[in-house]
Amino acid sequence: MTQSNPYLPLPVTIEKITIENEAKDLKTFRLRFQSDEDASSFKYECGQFAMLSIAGAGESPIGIASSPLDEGILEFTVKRYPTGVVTTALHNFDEGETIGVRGPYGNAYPLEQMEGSNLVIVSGGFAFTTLRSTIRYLLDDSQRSRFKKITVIYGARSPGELLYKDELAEWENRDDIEMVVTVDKGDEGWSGREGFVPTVLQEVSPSAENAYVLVCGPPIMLKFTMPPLLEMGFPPSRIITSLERKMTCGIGKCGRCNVGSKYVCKDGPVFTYEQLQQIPEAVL
Amino acid sequence: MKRGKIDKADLGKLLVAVSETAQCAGPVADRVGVKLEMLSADSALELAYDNFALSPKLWFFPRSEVIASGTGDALETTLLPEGETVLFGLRPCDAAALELLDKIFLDEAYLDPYYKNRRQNTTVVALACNEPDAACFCTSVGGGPGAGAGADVIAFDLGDALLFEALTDKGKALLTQHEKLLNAPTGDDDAAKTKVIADAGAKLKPVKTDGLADKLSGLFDAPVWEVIGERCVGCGTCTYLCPTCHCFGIYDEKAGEQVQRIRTQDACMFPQFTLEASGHNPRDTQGVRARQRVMHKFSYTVDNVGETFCVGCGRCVVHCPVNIDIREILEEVAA
Amino acid sequence: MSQVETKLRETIKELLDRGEVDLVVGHEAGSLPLRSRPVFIRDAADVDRLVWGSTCSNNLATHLPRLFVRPKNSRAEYAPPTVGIVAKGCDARSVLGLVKEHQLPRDKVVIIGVPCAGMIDIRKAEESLDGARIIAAQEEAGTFKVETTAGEKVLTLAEMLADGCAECSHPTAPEADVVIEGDARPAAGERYLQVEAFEAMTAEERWDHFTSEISRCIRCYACRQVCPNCYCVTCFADQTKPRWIGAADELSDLMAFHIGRIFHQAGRCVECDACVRACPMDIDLRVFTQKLPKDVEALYGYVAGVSAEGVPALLTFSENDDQGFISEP
Amino acid sequence: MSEAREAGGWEPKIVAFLCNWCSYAGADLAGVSRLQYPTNVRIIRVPCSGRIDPLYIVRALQEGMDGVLVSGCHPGDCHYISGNLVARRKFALLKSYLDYLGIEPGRVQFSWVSASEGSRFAALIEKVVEDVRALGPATKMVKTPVGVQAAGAAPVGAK
Repeated sequence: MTQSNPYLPLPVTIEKITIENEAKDLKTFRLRFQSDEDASSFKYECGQFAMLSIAGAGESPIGIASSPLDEGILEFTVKRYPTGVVTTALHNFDEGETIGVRGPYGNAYPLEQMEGSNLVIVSGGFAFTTLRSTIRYLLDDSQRSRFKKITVIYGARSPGELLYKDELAEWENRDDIEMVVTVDKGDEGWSGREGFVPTVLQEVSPSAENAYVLVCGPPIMLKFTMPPLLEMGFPPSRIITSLERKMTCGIGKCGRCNVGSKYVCKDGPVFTYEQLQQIPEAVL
Repeated sequence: MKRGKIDKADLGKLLVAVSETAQCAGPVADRVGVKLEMLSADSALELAYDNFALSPKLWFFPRSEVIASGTGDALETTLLPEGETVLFGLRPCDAAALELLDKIFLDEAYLDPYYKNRRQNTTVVALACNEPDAACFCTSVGGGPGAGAGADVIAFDLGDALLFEALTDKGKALLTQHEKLLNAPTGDDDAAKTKVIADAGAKLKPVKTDGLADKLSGLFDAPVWEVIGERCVGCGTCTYLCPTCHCFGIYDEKAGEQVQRIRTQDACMFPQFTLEASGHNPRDTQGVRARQRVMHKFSYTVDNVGETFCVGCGRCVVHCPVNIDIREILEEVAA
Repeated sequence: MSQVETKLRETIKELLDRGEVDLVVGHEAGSLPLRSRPVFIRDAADVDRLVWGSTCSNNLATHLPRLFVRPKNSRAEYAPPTVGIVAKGCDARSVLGLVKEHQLPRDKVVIIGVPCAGMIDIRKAEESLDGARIIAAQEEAGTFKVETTAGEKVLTLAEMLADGCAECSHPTAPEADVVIEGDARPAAGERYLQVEAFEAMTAEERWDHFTSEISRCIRCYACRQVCPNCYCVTCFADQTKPRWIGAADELSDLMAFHIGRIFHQAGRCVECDACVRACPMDIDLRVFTQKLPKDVEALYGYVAGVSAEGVPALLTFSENDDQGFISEP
Repeated sequence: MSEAREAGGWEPKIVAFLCNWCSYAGADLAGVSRLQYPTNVRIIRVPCSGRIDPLYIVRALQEGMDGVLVSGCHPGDCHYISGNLVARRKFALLKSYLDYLGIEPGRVQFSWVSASEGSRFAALIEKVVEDVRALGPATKMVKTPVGVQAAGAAPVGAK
């Protein structure tokens, strides 16, 4: 009896593993689909996530870090937690080995709706992944002209914890994107900005006019980022963020990611601040 | 055939006949209470029972089920079991719960093949209630002792005989298949049926639930949740016995190269349910977990699929170790 | 209302009025006949909610440790509350055990000892009614007037007495701070009769019983959650690295869970039978839990929870401990 | 072992948890002294017999071990002074408890072997293997192997 099984992962090969930070607990995995059919069936947009599957360990929901324009591959930046069964197992994998992916799941950043606007991207920590996907996409020649000014404010705890260092350097050299990279605390080699993301955001104070802001970060950062954004004049409907919850199925059944009457996996993870204000359990 | 009657003395014969073409489960006495069990030739049927200790949802959504398996890193769909099953003796509340679960697992966007397979291959014969339990409140949540939602056939206990009424095509087919064993019901039978159901209904104490969903949405931060949470011990009794609770987890079991991915029942009452690997837990007190259970059943599902996910079976009321009574919570909220 | 109940309410009212306790954990009438449930009284005006009788079977000590958890994210100075607990012998023994294990500050707990006549086992009440259902019940001095679907009936405490209470060694609270006088049942002379009967069975019979009982387990963990001794932040059954208890509905894993849980109570179990009452599947847990306290007492002369002093049996040793079980080649 | 396998007969599988300081050294001595003892035992070295969590033993039975042996230093000789003495209480209770549940007493055994007792170790293994052999393959507590469970084999509502 054949029937489509939404719980079944597609096999992918680990093509490249990049260690992102000094603590070596953040790695970016570039995965290639093993069949063209799978590659073309997996159509995703910026902001969506997928379930990474390791047979014998389990599954974990991870935001997609690659751009939808990166053909045939998927990238995920995964933090290993000591208590995380799947993330630990994944970090023990080598290039060339096979894991599974199912998805894409969830909604995406509303890029269509944002066309013709200025974009402000605010992010902290390793929540930057889906925004990296977005930036890669926006900076593509086929897309850049659809949007006006792009400002990125991205922070990490320390210089060593910044993700995608090569790309950050590349973007900083471009004149069609303003990059503001900050760290909570610098070290000897750091000549850049220091300060928490909400503070730096206030210093940079991007204009809210004809602008959307995409915010993604740890709960504590979100909590302190919303008031300054509102003060700068961003309407809640134009503050777009991404929620994180424990997830098991990714398809709105298992109940774990339920916030109010929404399921983060299905109705989210992307919500406007206006939407979140209607969900008491999700109030930042 | 749409309706038929059988003497209780001949019920065994009927179920044996059913077992010839399908596996057939029915109520059987156990050391503790009555359970729904696959019938064999020597099973002792027992028709006097409040309800099964466990909800028959577990036939469709088992406590644990292999959803993918394989060797090495490749996982494949597990073969779905085939063959017809007839479940006899579900109480109307439990049958109604199946219709609610359909809204989750048969959702077009992501159809659950395992649930669908079971649902397709199973004919549900409900048995109307003559003697509801003190904790029952089906009539307050849209059901009733003789309600047929979710069932293919409903049977009424008329004392010496059972009256069957088919409610779906699947039900009609079942009655037609066994029509030789069934008699035509009379007008007296109809009167008797109406009476037993009315009598049963009269024994149920109504719970006030007017405007519940609306009121609940305004009570998210109400102190009532922490009051419940203080008493709640955080076990999974209420959710595991509930015929509509359907939250689950997925875990892998591995031995050598053999891997099974297993879906297991899970419960929002456990702190681990929402605990993230980072250590962050968005629901970090028993009070907010208790709130989730009530909100999910009486508010969120109303928003999402237009249904209250409670059928009034009373299992959680009876078995809560600290006697947290959902009826009291609803009345307090609706007041 | 019984005299003990009146006295209990008066005493607690005084304790609250005088500010000697911030709250009291007691029992109130339940929503179902023959049931009571825990209640948290903070206001002297609420003391009339308190009840006392042979339906007050919950072990209230389970609720105490949580009351002392420092609120999260609160930078304000934290002052632990003083908590009164209406305590049968078993509740008090659990409190003393928790104190010994540093889970409760003894000086912040006021043990209000109540004279326990033993608790009823609702299942016995139901069984005695030949299928009739209980609609309402009223307790009066050791008897219960029970209104059933088959008319009114009088049941006695003696005929409904829970097995655990029949074998209770400490019906009154040890080391109580406040004592409500009244008639408690005497300490049982013969104990562990069920365990002895089980021991007398053959190994195959014992294994069959263990198998058939445990196979009913639905993993709701009610037995663990109601147990005052089960306060681990992460239970071994919930650990993911390693995962001790497999995810599948597998009898072996269910057994491993129950052996693990019960064994963790060695030298700690106060025989309150909270787990037995909580099990929604009526698993015969008592026969499996009581073996350990019996052995611990027989081998090491230790009885859990009778005092806040002393070292628990499994945290110490004697040079002369029995080692007849050691295999000699 | 390979001979037995070739013969196709069942051979007991036994896991032995040995403390690092005495029993493991005793096993080592047995080997160095070329003492013959059955090869049915798989040794897991632990720092002290006090390190043994009863769950290890339960888990070994779940995983299909036909026998479990735990051995540490003789009372009084523990490298950590009293690890084995505290463990002795735990072991006495566990042994009694597993017996109480109906698990054959010979399956789970405890003993003391010092670093100088190579011959005692060999004899102990001999005894444990013989005891377990007499009991036959373990059936109680053994987990259904992954992959054997039928797809979706689920009980009806109430089991």
